[in-house]
Formats: sequence, structure tokens, C-alpha cells
Amino acid sequence: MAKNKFGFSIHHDRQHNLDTADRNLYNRIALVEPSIQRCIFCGGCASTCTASKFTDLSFRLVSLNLRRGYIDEVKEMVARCMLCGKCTMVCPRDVNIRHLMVLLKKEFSENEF
Amino acid sequence: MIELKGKERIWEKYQKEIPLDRYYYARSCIRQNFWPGSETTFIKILEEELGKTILDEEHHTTCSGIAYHCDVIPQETTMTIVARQFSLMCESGYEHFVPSCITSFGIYTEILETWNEHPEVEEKIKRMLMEATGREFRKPKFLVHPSDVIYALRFDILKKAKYRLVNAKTGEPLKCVEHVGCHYAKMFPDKGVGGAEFPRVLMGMIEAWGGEVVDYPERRTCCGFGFRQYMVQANRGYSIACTKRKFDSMEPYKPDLIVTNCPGCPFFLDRWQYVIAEMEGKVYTEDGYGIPVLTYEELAGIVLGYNPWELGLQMHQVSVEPLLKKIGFEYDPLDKFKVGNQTILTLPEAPGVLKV
Amino acid sequence: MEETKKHVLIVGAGIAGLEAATHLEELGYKVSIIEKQQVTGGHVKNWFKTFPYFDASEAIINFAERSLSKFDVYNETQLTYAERNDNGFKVNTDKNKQFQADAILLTPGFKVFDAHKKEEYGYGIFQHVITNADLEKYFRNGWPERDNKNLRFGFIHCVGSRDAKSGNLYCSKVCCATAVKQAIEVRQHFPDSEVYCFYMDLRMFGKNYEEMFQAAQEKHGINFVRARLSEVNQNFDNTLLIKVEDTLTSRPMKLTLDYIVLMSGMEPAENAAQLSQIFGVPTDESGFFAPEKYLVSENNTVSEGVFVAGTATGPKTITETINDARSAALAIHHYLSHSRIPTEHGKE
Amino acid sequence: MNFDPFVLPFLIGMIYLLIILSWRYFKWLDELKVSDRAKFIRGIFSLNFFKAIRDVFAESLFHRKVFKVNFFLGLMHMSLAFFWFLLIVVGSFESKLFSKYPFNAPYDPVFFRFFEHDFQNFGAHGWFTFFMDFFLLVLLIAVGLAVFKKVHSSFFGLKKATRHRFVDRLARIFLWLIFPLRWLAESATAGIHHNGGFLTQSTGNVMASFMNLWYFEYPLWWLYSSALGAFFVILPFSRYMHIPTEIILIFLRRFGIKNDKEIKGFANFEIQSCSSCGICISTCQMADAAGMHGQQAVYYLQKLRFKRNFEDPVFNCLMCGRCNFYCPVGIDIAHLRDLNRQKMMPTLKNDHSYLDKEVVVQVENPVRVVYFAGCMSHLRPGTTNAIINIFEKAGVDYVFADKDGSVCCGRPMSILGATEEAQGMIKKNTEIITSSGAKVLVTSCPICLKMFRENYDLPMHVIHHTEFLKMLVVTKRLKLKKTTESFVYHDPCELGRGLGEYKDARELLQYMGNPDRTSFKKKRSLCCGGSLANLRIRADQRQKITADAFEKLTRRNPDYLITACPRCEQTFSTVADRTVMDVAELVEMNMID
Repeated sequence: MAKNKFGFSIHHDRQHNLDTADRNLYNRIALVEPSIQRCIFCGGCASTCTASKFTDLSFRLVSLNLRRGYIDEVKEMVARCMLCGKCTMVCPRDVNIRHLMVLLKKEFSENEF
Repeated sequence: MIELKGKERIWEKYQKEIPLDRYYYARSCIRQNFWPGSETTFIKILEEELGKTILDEEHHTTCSGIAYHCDVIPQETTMTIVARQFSLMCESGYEHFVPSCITSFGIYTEILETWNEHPEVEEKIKRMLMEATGREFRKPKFLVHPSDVIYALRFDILKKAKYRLVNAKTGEPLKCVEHVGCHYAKMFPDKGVGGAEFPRVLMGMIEAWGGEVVDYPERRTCCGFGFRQYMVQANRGYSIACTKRKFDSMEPYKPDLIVTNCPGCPFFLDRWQYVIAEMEGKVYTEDGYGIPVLTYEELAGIVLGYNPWELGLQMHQVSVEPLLKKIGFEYDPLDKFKVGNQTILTLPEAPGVLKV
Repeated sequence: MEETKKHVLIVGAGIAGLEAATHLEELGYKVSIIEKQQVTGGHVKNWFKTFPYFDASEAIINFAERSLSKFDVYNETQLTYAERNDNGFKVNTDKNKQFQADAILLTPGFKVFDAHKKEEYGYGIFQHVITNADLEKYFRNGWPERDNKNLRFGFIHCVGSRDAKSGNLYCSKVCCATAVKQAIEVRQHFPDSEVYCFYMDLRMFGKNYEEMFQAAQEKHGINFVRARLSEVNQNFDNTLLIKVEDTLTSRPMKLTLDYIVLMSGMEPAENAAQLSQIFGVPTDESGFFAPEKYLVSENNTVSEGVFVAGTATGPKTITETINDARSAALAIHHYLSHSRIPTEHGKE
Repeated sequence: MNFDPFVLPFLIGMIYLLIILSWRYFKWLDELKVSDRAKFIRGIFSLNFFKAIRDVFAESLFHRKVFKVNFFLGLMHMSLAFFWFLLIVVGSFESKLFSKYPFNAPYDPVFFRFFEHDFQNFGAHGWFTFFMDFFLLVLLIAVGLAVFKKVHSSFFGLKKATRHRFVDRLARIFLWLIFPLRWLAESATAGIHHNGGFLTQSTGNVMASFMNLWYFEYPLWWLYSSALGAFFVILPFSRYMHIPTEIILIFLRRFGIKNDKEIKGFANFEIQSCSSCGICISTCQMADAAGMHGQQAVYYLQKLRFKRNFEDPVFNCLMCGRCNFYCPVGIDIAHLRDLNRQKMMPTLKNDHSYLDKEVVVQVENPVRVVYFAGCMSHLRPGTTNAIINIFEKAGVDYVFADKDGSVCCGRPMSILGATEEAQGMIKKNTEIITSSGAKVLVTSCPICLKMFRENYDLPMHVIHHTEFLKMLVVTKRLKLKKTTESFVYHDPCELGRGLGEYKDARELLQYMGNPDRTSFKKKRSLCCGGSLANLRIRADQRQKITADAFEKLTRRNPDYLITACPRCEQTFSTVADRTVMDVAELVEMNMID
């Protein structure tokens, strides 16, 4: 951890390194529910989402962040989902979003991240 | 594998005509404070070593580039100030404008290009200069940066060189990082030697004087100064993060030195090494001294065997002694904190992590 | 009887020229083609497979050359001069072969964008930065020796297309589908490889293109990242490091790759400007031939008796090129049999 | 006392079976809740005991419900069960009457013909031999039918036969061998001793004509006894466990014992009562329309019995409840699945705290009716608009609780086995709904309705909009005209099989016209394929179910398909070649002043 010795500290580098990204969770999930691979990040899910009316929840970002290995972000969003399933009803690529949400919820409940 | 042919193909595209004599020299605002030996050395090399004519003009002012890049003055003001510098040059009978500062070079380039594209702006500035100072000006025939000049004269310098950028013990070329200031050619690639993507200007000097250039991934990245990033203290974390990214990227290549052609870059690449060491305990060389950072004039001075303490190398945070030792440079370490022959300067406080 | 046949001269023996020649010959015209290359078939001859059905390019060439023996082809010949006379056009070439033609069809095709121009992408500087055209050659002629394990490929879309910095504002149309096709081929060729496509937009406009894209995602596990490459660098271990912004998460991102494939777009053929001048056919701001009337009469030109077809009028797929060539053949037929399709220009 | 060593296989098998059954049944009864055990004791001494006996005859022996599915399937099952039963009962009477001693050896009736050849003093002999042979003949025909069914299951109304496990197939071989062997053994004895009836004696005569029966008689009895013994030994580990278990299950049901919250006790009786008949396979739309196999009730129960991994059948299910309705044994499969869902779903780490922070409940002037559209209804604005327009027209004093977006009712989470995790939503919705001060909660979504009724504690009537609209018409606050268009009505699973609400929508529709007849109505209705309960099913499989259901419902070519669930409406719309709409939309179209 950088010390704040001179009135400022070294800013965290925002650049994401895909080489070191942890894609294990994504790979594991995609094996069980391969339809996630079809996602084109259109955001239809997020726009219809019941919860997104009240809080930051976008499956589009869950899908992306999962691929990029931003597990904390994924975890936070997934916890907010109410599983109503509207997203799945509007998905143009027939991604089984509700199943993915349940799988992720289970992952975060059963395993340490 | 890097294909040199590919680079040469690009360099062919970015040949720049560099005048070989009669320079009108405009000093930099900040270099004189940061690296007081550099500009003097430039003049010394040109006049004494190579017998060129150079006018070290004392009436010119700032180009106002820092204010311009910090968004605090309008462009017309900057243009009028620049117009005045040109008028000074004309009055002295010179046509080759050589601004010491890279940002000034960028400003002058940008303004000349603007005037080329929009002659009405030039007319307006002529009017404004006349109204404000009663002066007239002509645009310089050549606008070149002093690093262009040294690049053009690199083989002449080589002829007089006492040292090479070669490890005296092993005979291997030193690994040199070249860092070209952003305002040199990133805005107008055809105004820099070798263009913006693979600039040749510093590379040419290093290779001519025996060194080997390191091509590391973050080569193009800014030194971290970024004007607003450093000037506002709240943003300094971004400034140093940028510098750190560069160092992290060059570290595996184990560079022996860094050469720069900008006033700010050597300052930040030098001083931030100290700050990173203090904050994170991280030093980028195995010996614990850090990577020495030089201006191209200082480098030329070393190659020519000038007294390092007259070059002002004691102003560097990262010690240059390991580098001098590597090339077998003979110097008196006791002279480091002397001014002239007499007064001994107060010894600076040693940093916490970096070795000196 | 031979002498009474009307003569059509075609410039360029790519698939457009060949297809038009086939139909014109069947319609009873004498057809000659001059081609600057050694062989006929144009660019398609250099390709390996075509999208979206992965048919071999040979099949396309075989189809286009089905009537090759029925007309005269002059290879390694370039048109140098032409003048209009009472009987049509008098044409001369660099080999001093002269033609008297009743109508001219210009099918000079396109030129692959020279990726060297995008200096920051390091083509010609970093060994494993290649173009889509290079990749087709690799597929045709075999890969240069390479450790085949765990290679990481990055496909960079829109190189020289939709790029003001390259001077080309238009979309080259075929590169998106080509990238997806090649990405799939790479995954099939190197099953352990990882493939990323960096796109600005994915323009899967044709039939079965979107399906191919979906298969690329789902069956072949190809990663699509909406990003535009800023610069390519080389790592200490000689792998390539690219920097992009992952625009959908709004974060700068870097990634190490073993191969970078630049999806070079289409530019007007090298001799397009010269032909334009010789025949008085205007070009648009991008340098492609301007037709007499956009949308409705794209094979006719303002220069009477001079027709255009194929990618010389703008980027086209193989199917579109072939159809365009047939359309041009019909337009020439109408012109030569004095039953020209009435157009604004043609009203007499 | 008659005895011969060949009776030993039968005897040992039977004793072994009795011990195993006693042990198991005792254990399972012991697992019942204390209150259920009390019910059991009370039940034995009540009228229900006799009612249960009647049920046993109706179901276990006559297989009444199987007949409903298919006549031949019923006939086969009835023949096997009832006539075997008769064979045993009448055989016992015969042997006991003959020996004039009620406590003869248990194998006496089974091997009666071997031991007894002289019937001089047994007047009823002729009757007995006739009936016993008749029963045997029926059983042989039944076995023949069973073999035929294995080849042509569709003849019996079954589109696909159950895939049985090895032990089940082995047990079936023994079972199928029993009756032919008995026939041969008795015939052989009849051929020698002339003690057979119309079937066995004639067969015996034929056999005697070309073989020396003295050599064959004894081994045949050995084989017969061995087949019986083997069947008994294997029975407790095979699906034939259903034969004795279903009887106990019928008694337990009559005594008012129901499924508990865990898979033990009563659940064990249910699981072991499944005969693997496979009716649930044909009625499962996942199998029928989407070609999915292995998840149906029969396989789920099979896996439960054999302690195999049953995760897929537990979660890969639409929970439409069709198999519950069609199961001839009446096993509450949906409940058995739900029990394991609740058990297998880990406690999900949800964070619904934003509901408390972000969702502001505005207490307005109390109204009489609170309308809660539900998440899904927001994708069908035609329905919600229709309801609002009707409310306005009828002058209903209402508030639209989730006009600006719903908080999910919690059923989508609950139906996956995470009921506890839905508490935050339940709390919030309760707060929103009760703040209206309304007396009636009207919802458009059957999914919400089921949740509100079963998992909420709301101080008001909770009804579906079909019921409310019907009330508006009945009380003349709304007048409807007949429509000229034809339509068919689809019962949503959650509203119909889930809550038993079939009446109101139909009565409401009657004001506008007669729905087309369809055999897929009420408890026989189909799932639209959009069920929230199944996460594993692929989109293309779902679509097959939807298309198949739509085709079945619209066979009479109606102008509209009418339903009462936004989810069904949305799902059907994706495949529809005609208008799909909610009852409320039809009402809106046909309102008159």
C-alpha cells in the first residue's frame, strides 16, 4: 500500500490487465449455462430490470465484468437481483439470464470470493 | 521481433530539414531551474566544439505554454507573445528559431500550422502585436528543437567524443531508454525527426554514441507531468501513477539510463523515482540507486568528457555516479558539492530508500 | 459472322470482370479482358475460404472462370490510352496491343488498405502483426513455423475504414464478417488458442452473418470486445501488448497477444484514378467510381459507353460483386442493342 | 401337513419379504410427526378405515385412474392386480375349505394342485377349478398385454415407455415368469393326476400327448416356486415395492396425513408407491413437446429410491403440476420436488437492503381496492391499461400500487427453493399494499396471487383481476356485450392447478361468448412454456413447448387466445399466429355503457 507521505498517494492504475484477469468463474458458469456466451451487451435486460429501478443492477455489466474478472462488482450486483425473470423474457439472444443469476448467487453463497 | 526495416520505412517518411548553423536560441522557463547545466552545455557544444553561431537571446519571454496547457490564457494571447519572439529573432537577423523547451516547440509548431491553415488568424495576430508593441515579425525559416540540432550534429560530436555509451568493462552497449516529450511530435508527427510513433531524434544520438535503445511497451506514455495532473495537488496521484506505469514497463529491460528532450520529463522521471521509493519502497534497479535520467545535452556533455559537476549532474535526485562508473568516466567525487573551486555546498539530506 | 460481332473491352479480370465477360459472351458479344496481374481471378484467388458458408475460394474462382476459354484475356497488360471515335473506343496498352471496342467495362476492383499507414499498429515493425490478407495466405500456404500451443490472437476491426486518420470515412463492409470467419478458422486451426475481436460496431448485415457471429461466440468461444486499438507495443518476451478502452465497462485495458490481425479495409484500385481520367468517369470523394445515378443506375456512367462494376464503385461482398457484374452485362447489352434502359442521361 | 422341499424358495422369499416390509414400514411410520402418528391410531378406529379399504379396491386393484388415461392400460393393470388378488383370495378359500382347517401352511394355496389330487369329498371342486383357471387365464392375457406394451406403448396411450433400471427389469422378468410357470406346473400335474380345470386340464392333456410328464412336473413346480421366491426377494428393491406400499399410502391419506417439510415418513410411502407406470412421461410437456427425458416424475422418484443424483429432475422442471394431476397414485410430485429445492438451494446471500432505502411508500387516502400489476404485467401494458380503463369506467375506488415499477412478490425466488430469501420483498410489498388501507387486493399476475395468498399475511381479500371483473359485472357496475369473435381460454398453471381458480374467468367470458372447446382445460390445461420454475431448460426447448401448447389450444381456429396471466400471454405471443390477450383486454373491448 502506498504511503500518503507527500499529501497524496499513488493513484490506483485504472488500466485493466486482461492477462491477469480471473476468468475461472466465467468459464465455470459458461460450462453450466453456455447461453451467456451469446450475450451481445445490448442492455435490454438492464432496461427492463425490476430492481434496476431502485438500485444499480445491470446484467449487461454482470456479464461483462464476469468476463473481465471483476468479481467484486459482479457479486455486489448479483446480490441485488430479485430473480423476477423479466430480463430473460426480453433478451434478444435468449440468454438464460435468470439461471445465470441463480448460478452466480449460489456461487457467492457457497464459495469464498 | 522488431523489424528495423519497418521503422526505417517510417523514418523515410519523417525526414526533417535541420539547418546546420545560425541558431536563434530561446531558453526554457523551467529548464534553467531544473537543469541549469543543460542549456549552457548546448551553447558550449555548438560554439566551442562545433564552431556554430548561436544567439542566446536575453529579451525573450515565456511562450506562455504552461498557462496555455493549464487552460488559463486564451490562444490569441499566446500567439501574440510568440509573435513577439519571432519579431525579436527578425530584429537580430536570424531565421532559425531554436526553442529549448519541448512545450514551446509544440506551441510554436501549433501556431505556425494554425497560421498556415488560417492566414486570417496570422493577420489578426500581426495587428495585435503591432497594437501592443509596435513590432512586426516574419515567421522563422526553420523551427527546430535543440535535440534536432544535436541529432543532426551527432556524428560531429562523435568525432570529438571521449566516452561511448558502452560498458567499459564488458564492452557491451548501454541499454538506453529514450523518452521524447509529448509536445515534440505527437501533435504534428511530420514536425519531428522520425514521426510520433517511432521517433528517431534521441534514438539517433544513442545509437551514434554506442548505446542500444530499449523499446518497451509504455514507451509512448507521458512522463506523468501532464500539466494539470501535477499542478493541482489533488491530481498528483494520477501524475505519479502514470510515471510508475512507465517504470514498471521498462524495468524488465534493466535500462542503464534514460535520455529525454523535454524540460518536465527528466524532472518527473527523476524525482518521482524518489517519491515512489519513499511511498512504496520500490527502486527500479538492482543496485538500489535507481535509473539515472539525463537530458540529451547532459548526455552529449558526458560523451564529450565534460566535468559532470559543471554539467549540473549533482542536481539529479537519482545518482549518476553508477552510470559514470559504467562507462569508465574519470571524475572527482569530491567536486560534486563544490561551486567553482572553493565553497562546499551543504550536503543534501540522504533519501530514505534510494541509495546515493 | 465473327466480324459483325460487337466488341466489349473489360478492364480487370477479377470475379466482376470474369462474370460480366461470361454473360456478355453468351449474349453474343466478342469480349476481351485486359488484366495487369499475371493471372485472372483478382483478390479472390488469394483467399482461402469465403464467409458465411466457409466455401473454398477455389469454388468461386472455378465458377467465375467457367467460360474463360471463350474470350480473350491479356494478362500483365495495362491500359494506357483510349480515345472515342465513331465506332466506339480506340484503346492502347503498355504492350502496344490495340483494341477497337464498342463498349468499355471498368472492373479494376479494389486495393487492400496499406496497414503500414497505421503506424501505431506496428505492421511491418512487429513480426506478428499481420493483416487479414496475410492470414488468408497463411491458411492457403501453411503457417510460418510457430509453437502452436496457447496462442492468443487479436483481430482488429476497421483498419483503414471508418477512420478519418486514414482518410477513409466509409465502411469497407466485408471486414466484420471476414474477421468473424477468420477468427473461427483460427480457432479451428489452433484449438488451444484464445481469440479476441476488437470491434467498433459489428456489422453483420447479410443473411447468415449474424448466425455465424453467434456460432463464433457460442461454439468457438471467441471473445468480442467493443474497443478500438490505440497502440501496439512489444513486451520483453517479444509478445505483443495492446492497449484499448473496454468501452462497455469504460475502462482502459491491456492485453498480451501472440498475433494481431489487422482487418484492412478496401480502397479504390491503384489504377482507378488513371482510368477515371482516361474515360472521363468521375470518382466520389473516396476515389471509387461514381455511377451515372446512385441507387438506380450504378453500372452506367456519365461517360457514354463506359460501364463500371464490382468493388470499383465501392466495397462489396462476393455475391454483390457477381450480381453487379451481371447487372453491368445487361446494361451493356441494352446499350449495344440500342434498347438502352431509359435513364435521365439516356433520353435522346 | 403338506410339504415338499420345492416350496422352500417361495417360503423363504415370503418370510424375507414380510420381515423387510415390516421393518421399513415401522421405520417410516415412526418418522411421522407426533400429530400424524396420533391421526394414524385414530384413523384405524374410524370410518375412514373402511373408506380406505374401498379406495384400495378402487385404485390398487381396479386402477380406476389408469382407466381414465387409457382403457387398455387400465385393463392391463386391473387384470394383473385384481385377478392376482382373486387368485390369492379364492385360492386360500379353496385350500382352507378343502383342508377344513383355517390355519394351513402359507404355501398350501399356492401349490394346492401339486399336493391335492383327490377331490372326491370336495363338492365345490368344479367351481373352484373353473374360477382359478379363469383367473389364471386373465392373468396370462394381462402378461401378454404387458409384453405387447413393451413393444407398442403408444397403443396404451403412452408416447414413451419408462426406462427402467436393471433391478426393475430383472424383477419384471420374474413377475412375468410366475404366471406362465404356474400354468405349466398346474397343467403338468393335471396331465398326470387329472385335477385341472378348463385351462390347465386341456393344456395338461396336450402336454401329456407328446411328453412324459413325470419327468417335467416336479421341476416345473420348482421353477414356479423359485420365480415367486425370487420375485419376493427382489421386490423391496424394485419398483414392485409399490404393490404393498400404495395400500398403506391410501390408508395414511384417508387418515388425513399429509406431506411434511422433509423427505421422510409419509414422503417415503409416496416415493415407494410409484409403480413407474410412465403416465407422467406422456403428460410431461418437456418430454412430449421438447423431447427432454430423464427429468419426469417417474425418473425423479426412481432416483430418489435408488439414491442417485436427482439434482436435474428437481430443478429441471416447469412445476406446472400436470404430472400431479395425472398420477394414478396421486403422488404429490410437485411438493416432493419443492421439498428438495428448498433443501438443495443454499442460503443465497441476497442484498435487498435498497428496497428499504430506495422504495418510498406514500400513504395516500385510504382506498377500497389496491391494484398490484406485478413485474410481468409491466411487459404487457395492454393488460394493465385495460384494467385501469375498466376501473375508471366502473368507478372503482382504487390505487395502482406498482404503477411506477414493482417490487417482485418473491415467488420467483421461492419457487426455486429460496423462500426465506424472499422475506425482504415480502416485507416491502406488505408495507406498500397495506398502506393503501384497501379491503381488496387485485393482481393481474397469478404468480403474485399465489405468493400473496400463501406466503403473505395481508389483512384483505386477495383476488385475481378475473374474479374482480366478474364481480363488477355481476353487481352491474360493468356491462358487457357479446363478441362476434371466437376465442379459446387457456388456464394459467399458477391460477388453475396452482390455486384452483377456474370458475371466475369462465363466468366472465360467458358474458361475451362461449370459449371454444378444448380438451386442454382446467386441470388438463397446458403449461405455456414460460414457467419461472425451470432455469435449466434451454430457450429452444421452451419454444417447442410453447409452440406445441399453442397449436393444441388453437385447433378449433379461434380468433383469439385468451388467458389470465401476463407471463403466459407474453410467452404465447412469441409463437402466436393470432392475437393473444388477457381476459381484461377482451372485457375492455366489449364494455358497453
